[in-house]
Amino acid sequence: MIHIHLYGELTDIVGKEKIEMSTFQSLRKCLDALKEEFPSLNAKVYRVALNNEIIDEDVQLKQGDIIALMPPFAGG
Amino acid sequence: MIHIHLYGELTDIVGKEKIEMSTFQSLRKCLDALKEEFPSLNAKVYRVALNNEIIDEDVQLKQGDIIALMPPFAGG
Amino acid sequence: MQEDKIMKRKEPKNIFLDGAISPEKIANSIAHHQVKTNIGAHDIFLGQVRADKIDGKEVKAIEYSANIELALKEVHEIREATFEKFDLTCMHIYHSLGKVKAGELCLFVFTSSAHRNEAMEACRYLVEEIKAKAPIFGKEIFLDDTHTWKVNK
Amino acid sequence: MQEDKIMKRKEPKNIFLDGAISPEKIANSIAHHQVKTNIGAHDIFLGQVRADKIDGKEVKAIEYSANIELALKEVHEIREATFEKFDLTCMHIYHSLGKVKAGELCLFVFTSSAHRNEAMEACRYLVEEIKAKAPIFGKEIFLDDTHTWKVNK
Repeated sequence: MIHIHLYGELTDIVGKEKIEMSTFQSLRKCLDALKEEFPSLNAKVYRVALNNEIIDEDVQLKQGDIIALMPPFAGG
Repeated sequence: MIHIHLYGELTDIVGKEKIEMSTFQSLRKCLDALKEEFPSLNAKVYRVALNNEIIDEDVQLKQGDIIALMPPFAGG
Repeated sequence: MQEDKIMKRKEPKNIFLDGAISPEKIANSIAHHQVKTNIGAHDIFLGQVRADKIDGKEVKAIEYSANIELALKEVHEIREATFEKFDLTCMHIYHSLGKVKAGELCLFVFTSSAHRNEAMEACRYLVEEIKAKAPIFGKEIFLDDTHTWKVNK
Repeated sequence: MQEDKIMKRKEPKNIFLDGAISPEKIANSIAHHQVKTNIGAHDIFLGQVRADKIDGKEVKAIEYSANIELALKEVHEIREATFEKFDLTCMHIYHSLGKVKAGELCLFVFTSSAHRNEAMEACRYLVEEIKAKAPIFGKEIFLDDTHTWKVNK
């Protein structure tokens, strides 16, 4: 299982803060599967962190990985 | 009479915060008379205010004028 | 003392507080610095929740949430970088989680140095870095209990 | 409200306090701004008396004095210019007169605005202007009760 943690506005779209995905050949494939399930995600801007590291490129996933999807930061 | 108000380090030199001078043809002449009385003033940097206005040039003085001699500001 | 300082810097400190930051907390924090007589200047930045009007609806509170673990890691790195860049005696950073009402404080950044330039430059740098890099999110709750999501300018 | 603000700006406000500025005063001042829900950012600068060592002697306190009337006039002008230059909700300036011990606070500058940039730029501007233009003097008193005169860098 891959754990997806959602933040901010994205929790409104997905309806919860954490979901699990079984697709984990690669980060991109996993996110594509998520967007197929929640098409509104396609219109959203977000940053991705894999196991607490912000990540830009595609990588292979492994069992238990945690992917965080974070909309623009709004601290302060 | 011309009232001279001294501030900061200059009070150490003159020994008090306020003195009066009877020389008042002009600001420069008044200050020259003061420096004659307190020669240590010659080595000091200070700004001059006449009746609460910072002043750079020489002007005529009149009875009751207040001259403030202020060493470099050290607020904060 | 120096060793103590280095050790303290190594583990990420918590920055998150539940709810609004009180003026008393700020006063206490200031008072704690009065024993440090090498400090000449403090700069304090405070973020306060605005009752913004958005499409005719007024914000009554912001409910803050965060990717806490990543935020603490990012803020730790920001802290280290700030200590490298500026000659500071100390710095303190606090951010609210949960609901903060309009008019209440949600961010408290506090820098101290021997001289004003370092304290003020560092405070500015910290605020900008925290806003840009800390994954914190704000749900703006309107008077009618609907909501939108805060976007930083 | 607007008229009230304009009138307030016209007469020079007192900025001088007898002795050190207390952290409680700062907390009270912050708390008073919580009703102003158009504020999003505060910046506070605090000057603290350092126990500087000068020729082997340690400063235990600074005794502040000022050309009060001229200082209030200058600060009034600085205040007006700052309101012109920056979009501020409010600003507060306090400086100590008399003795302030090492570790205690002698200057409190407080700016508030809808957004951080204005609050922080204005605070910086105010501090620099006050240091440059307000005729305030500091007698640095050493532990042995001799003294020297503070010079700003």
